[in-house]
Amino acid sequence: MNLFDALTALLLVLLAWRCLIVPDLFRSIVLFVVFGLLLALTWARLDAPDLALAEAAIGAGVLGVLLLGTWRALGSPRRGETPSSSLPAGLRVLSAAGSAVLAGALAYGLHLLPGTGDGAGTLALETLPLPATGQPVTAVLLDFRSYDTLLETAVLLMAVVGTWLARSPLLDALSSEDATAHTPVMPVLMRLFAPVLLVTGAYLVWAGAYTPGGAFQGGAVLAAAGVLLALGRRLGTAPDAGWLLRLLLVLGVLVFIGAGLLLMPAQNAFMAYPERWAGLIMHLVEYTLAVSIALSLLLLFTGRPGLRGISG
Amino acid sequence: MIYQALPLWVLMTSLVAALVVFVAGERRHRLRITVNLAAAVFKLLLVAVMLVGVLRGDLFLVRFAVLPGVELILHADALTMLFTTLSAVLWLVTTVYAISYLEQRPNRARFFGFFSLCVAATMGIATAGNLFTFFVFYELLTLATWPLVVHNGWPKAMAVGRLYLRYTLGGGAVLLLGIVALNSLGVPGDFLAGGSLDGVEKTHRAAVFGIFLLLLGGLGVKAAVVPLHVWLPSAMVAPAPVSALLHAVAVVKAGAFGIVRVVYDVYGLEVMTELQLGTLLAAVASVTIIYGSLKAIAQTDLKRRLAYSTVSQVSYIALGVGLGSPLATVGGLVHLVHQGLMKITLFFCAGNYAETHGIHKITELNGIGRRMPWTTAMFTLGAFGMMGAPPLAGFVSKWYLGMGALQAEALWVIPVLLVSTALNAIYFLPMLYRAWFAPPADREAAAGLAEARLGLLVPTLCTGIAALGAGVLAGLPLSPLSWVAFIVAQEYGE
Amino acid sequence: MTEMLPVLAVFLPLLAGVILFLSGPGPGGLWALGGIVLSAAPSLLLVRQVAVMGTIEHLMGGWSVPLGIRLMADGLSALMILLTAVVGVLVSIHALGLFDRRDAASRQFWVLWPLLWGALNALFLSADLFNAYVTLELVTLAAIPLVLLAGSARAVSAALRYLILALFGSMLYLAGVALIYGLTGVLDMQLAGERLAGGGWVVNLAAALMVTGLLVKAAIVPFHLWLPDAHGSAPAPVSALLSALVVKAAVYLLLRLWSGPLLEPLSQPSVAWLLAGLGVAAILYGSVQALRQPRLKLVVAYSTVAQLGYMLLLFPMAGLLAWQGVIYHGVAHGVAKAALFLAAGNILYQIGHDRIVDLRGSGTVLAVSFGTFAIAGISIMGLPPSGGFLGKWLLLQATLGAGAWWLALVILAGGLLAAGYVFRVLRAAFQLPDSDAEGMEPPVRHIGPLMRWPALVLALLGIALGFAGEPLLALLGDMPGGAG
Amino acid sequence: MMGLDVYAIAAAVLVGLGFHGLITQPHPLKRLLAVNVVGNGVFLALIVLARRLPDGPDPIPHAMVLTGIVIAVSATAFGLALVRRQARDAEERDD
Amino acid sequence: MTLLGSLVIVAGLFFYLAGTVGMLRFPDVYSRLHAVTKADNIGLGLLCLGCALILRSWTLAALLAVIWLLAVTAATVGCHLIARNRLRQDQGVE
Repeated sequence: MNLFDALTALLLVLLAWRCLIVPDLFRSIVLFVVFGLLLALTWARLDAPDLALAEAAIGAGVLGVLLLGTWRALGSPRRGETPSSSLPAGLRVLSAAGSAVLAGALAYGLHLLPGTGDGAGTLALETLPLPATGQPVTAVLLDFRSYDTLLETAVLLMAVVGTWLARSPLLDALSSEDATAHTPVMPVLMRLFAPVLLVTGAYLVWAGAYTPGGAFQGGAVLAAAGVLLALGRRLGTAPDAGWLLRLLLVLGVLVFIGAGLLLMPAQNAFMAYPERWAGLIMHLVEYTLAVSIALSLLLLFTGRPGLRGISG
Repeated sequence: MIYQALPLWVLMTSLVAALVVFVAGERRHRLRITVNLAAAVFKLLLVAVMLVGVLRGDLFLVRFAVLPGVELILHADALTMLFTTLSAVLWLVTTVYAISYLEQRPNRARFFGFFSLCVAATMGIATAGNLFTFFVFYELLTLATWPLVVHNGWPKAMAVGRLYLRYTLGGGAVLLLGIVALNSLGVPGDFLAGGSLDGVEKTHRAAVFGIFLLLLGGLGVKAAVVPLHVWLPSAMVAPAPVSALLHAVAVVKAGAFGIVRVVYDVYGLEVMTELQLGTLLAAVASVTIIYGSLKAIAQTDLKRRLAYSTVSQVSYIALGVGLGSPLATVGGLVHLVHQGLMKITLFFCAGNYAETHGIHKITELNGIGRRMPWTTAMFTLGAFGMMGAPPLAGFVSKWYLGMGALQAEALWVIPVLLVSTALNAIYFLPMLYRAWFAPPADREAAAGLAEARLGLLVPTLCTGIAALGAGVLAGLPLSPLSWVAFIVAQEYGE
Repeated sequence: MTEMLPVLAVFLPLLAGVILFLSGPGPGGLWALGGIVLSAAPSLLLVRQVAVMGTIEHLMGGWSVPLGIRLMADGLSALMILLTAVVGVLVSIHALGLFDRRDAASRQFWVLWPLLWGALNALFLSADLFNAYVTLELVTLAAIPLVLLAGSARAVSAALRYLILALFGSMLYLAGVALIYGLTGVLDMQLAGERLAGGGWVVNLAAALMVTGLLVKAAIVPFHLWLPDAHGSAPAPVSALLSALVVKAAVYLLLRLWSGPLLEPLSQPSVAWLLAGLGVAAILYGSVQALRQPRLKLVVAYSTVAQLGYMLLLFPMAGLLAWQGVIYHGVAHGVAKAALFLAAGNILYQIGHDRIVDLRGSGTVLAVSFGTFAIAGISIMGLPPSGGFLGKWLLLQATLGAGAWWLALVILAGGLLAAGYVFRVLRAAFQLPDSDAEGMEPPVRHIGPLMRWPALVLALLGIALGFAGEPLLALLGDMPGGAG
Repeated sequence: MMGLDVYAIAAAVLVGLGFHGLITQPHPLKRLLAVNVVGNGVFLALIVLARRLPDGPDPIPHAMVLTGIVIAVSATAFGLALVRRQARDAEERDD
Repeated sequence: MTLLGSLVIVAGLFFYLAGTVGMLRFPDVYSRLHAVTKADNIGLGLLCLGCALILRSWTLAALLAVIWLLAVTAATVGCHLIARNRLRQDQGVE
């Protein structure tokens, strides 16, 4: 029984339980972010480096900023104590019992599962050298099950359009009276961190083909750079998205579908890339995807369709 | 092929008429009247052609597969022609009556649209070739009649509409259950001369019995059999042409016609007698006859009394069919036509009284004979016919029913007939006495002749004379009686 | 070429959505119309192909099954794609009248709707458990922003509750998929089905999780709380799409799982009767609630909750008749419910409110809308000659064949209750305005032909379905792999 | 391999906790967190399953989890936008 | 080398412990901030040093150094912002 694993698992559960139980909203958000970071650590421990990166960048990073931003934008009356549950005590006990049974059943189920050797996983590992990318997860994402990845980018696009329709921009709510506006330190931080973030993001995207990384993780880091610039007043929002921004937003999906459809007659199957250019196409798709994801996550944060640079 | 699909064209004429009327909209009266009348006349012609065809024995059949193993079938046999001719003739007469009755009333396009839709449904019921098609048009009739019952829009009409729906849709659901149950026993439900159960009753004795009860329940609602008749008297709140054509002819007869179809063309006579269903049907019919007449006596409103009279008269048909002997069947089936003609005359007269002098209560009938002689003459004719006074139509059907009862050794039916005739007299004669001999209540009533306007009077006269003719000239080849004899000959295969 | 059709049916609508997103506030309806045609064409071609050639399969990315994802267009998916295409085109025409492309918010309808269309086609074609999760999520996330188009505070809180519950449903479904992947190591439905043949405790747990997740997303009674508000407060064409297609997608997936991998766990008598019990509860509860709603759109929304209950009656009567009955009822309900919502939307648009009590006397003024409502109501009530009736007929035959008498009574009772709430609305059309009201105040806004006629066409289609039983059931073919 | 089961149990407990949280917490933001906890629980379960292959972690569940995370984040971001909008509407309604 | 490395790591842990204790015990925000940032930064530094010693590869050492640098700057800026915000709240500038 490895102490580290037991401790992490216990801490995870404790954090999640506190996050859901504690009445104060701000405290539960902070707990949730810490829970996300610890989860990223757990995944690194469970030999899933890609996911650790993704969870840290997207789950804890972007989501953390969004949660804190939303909490900030909720306005004073709503922020403090969240009303304790209105359910009668009996129902709470019932739901507690129900969830306990669910958890127990799931745990016992997972425990029972035999490790099947002949599943799709082993098949994927065996056919690894075939697709251009060495990294197994990226291979699955961009080649074997690239259909899922494509649909997923469409989900991101829908979320962005949905956020526009919700018409509740986050950035504007934080603008004026925020403490960060007037401190000299912010420009220093931005000048130092923004380029570092951009470089790391680009590296992650490029490295995705061979080492853990890829479009999503890289995109998230790039988005983080964008959020930093937005908070530092270098990046403002605009009422309507210019055509360039819209093009970049959908670039990933367009290239993905385009590559699939145009090459379909040749290979008689959707998204089956011919041998010679497979590597090239995948890289192209990955880069455009990263750009689209970065912009989408940024727009999910700002909440308004347009973006404009603010000088000085 | 066109000739063979004649039943479909008969149905389509009124359907198309309905669509044209709906589309034409409220303002174009001239167009609506011409379309209605033209459709009615054209349908009459088609029915005549079909009549001749059936007489010659031509085959009229249209099949359309709706589901694997389930078909919409329209065909025309002798029984169909009986109901189709009755409806076609009376639709023409009632359309003329309705056009003048609704002179200035609002929503006339809506009225005539649903009116012709009702007739289309009735035609469908008449020409249906199997239980499935019958049920399709049976429910369509409910949907088409509801708007007519609530046509006036008064809160009272709405309440009646709700009652009407509850009964008819409930009945429809029970009927559907019966049909599907029959279907699941492997009986497709086609209308074949000797019945299409072909031996199923041997294996599933109880189920077949139970299914008959379901079918009877479903059809009984529209045939106004006793426990299910409540909607009919209250439906009198509808305008006169509606209560005339629909509640005296189309809707009520659809139920009775359904019972006839089920008894003869689905179950067949042997099964009916073997499972004692015949006597059950006859018993229920008798109860309704007596109950209907008793309730009629207690009514003060003219149309409600006529409604209860309808409740009891329709059960004569069920009684005739229930007895199962050839003569009783003749009596029952011919009463379908005779009752239709007589009852529509009475309702037309009631409509005339209400429209010209606003008479609704029976007490207000005093001395109306002097002021509206023709209408009251027709009323008297109809009344005597209903009572079964020879040589009128009512007598012919009751005579055959009596003979049929003797033939089927169901002696208990004779006293039922006599008692009901007596009860008829009890509720009809006082009305006649008031109309002719009682002095008019207020002074201005004695001013002189104030007959209903021509548009209302002429149709009443036509139906009155037709009722008279059906009785007196029963012997002629194309009279309802001889046609029914032709049907019975086919059914019993003599 | 036929190999490409499933892919085109998914990606052309998505492409249309993306192009409309790119085109920005530019030209008016023409682009939108182009988008609709671009989306409808492949769907119809695919349906024709399936009718001719039977099941079509396509291995995405050229990889064989356990590794890659398989798209499969069999009878059931072809029927659902046909339903989506038909309802989609007519609702789009109606939306052309309502959402003009200049206004920023309603322009997004023309982005989200083709994406939703593509997502629906993707879901109907998917034969892979995880891919079904992604497409289901895609459908939900395209539908929720559409609810927002109305922009009212009610719509926002309804959308939020819808989102939270839909997310929860998806997570449960994913938990089930995880367990199945743990057991079998494959995600393809057919392969998983073969490897799950042994059954056992874990399969039951996985089935329970997946089914619960789908029941939440399909708003079956215990989890229906989000539906009435979401469908009630959304604009008319959106609620038509939601009720006719989106909610049915979750039930479709349930049927697909039942006839595929989860056949054994779900056909155990106890589970089958539990699901049927939920269906009965949905029918009765939804209808009773529909009878009590003050607003027209809520009546129609609760009617959806009720009508979806019918689709759960399949499980205890596993047979070809029940299968055909449930699916035919689903298709007929889709068409008729879309017509009902469009008609209700027209009424609301014209006289500014949809309180049933105050509809009195508006019959003459809104003749076409009430006419559409009546015709569509016939199919919802399951009265002949409508598609709903054929569905009810097949279901009744199935229940009586299986000897489940009380289930037949429930179906009939459902029909009568439906008659209750349909005629409750129609009564307003025939009733005279009460004497003191100074006659019907003139309609607030006049609706153009674009908004008026698609609803009527959909209603008439509901009736036409009453006659088109033979070809459609031939297209559906027999029950895939079930105990039929 | 006992360490493995600890995470499996943790995953199951997370799903249970999230489920309980979703039912009892009325505040939409807390409910969004609860759903995310359920999601993370399921993802953890998937990752635990991925380690059962003899030669190296199984990439399929990893891809599933990555897709799941992106979907969860975009849905939650949209949910948070709705929460903000709902709060703003409530504020406008109050004053 | 590994012995030396683990010793350094233990020292680092000690600093973390001090930082945490400080955060819990100190009365007001500023002192707590002070404790956390100072102690943890040094703790992290020692940790990175220890790992570099154990892993004995220059590239990793450089990477760890960069990580340490970034972490320190982030911590200081964060601490500055929180302190400033707290100060503005105390002076009612809000």
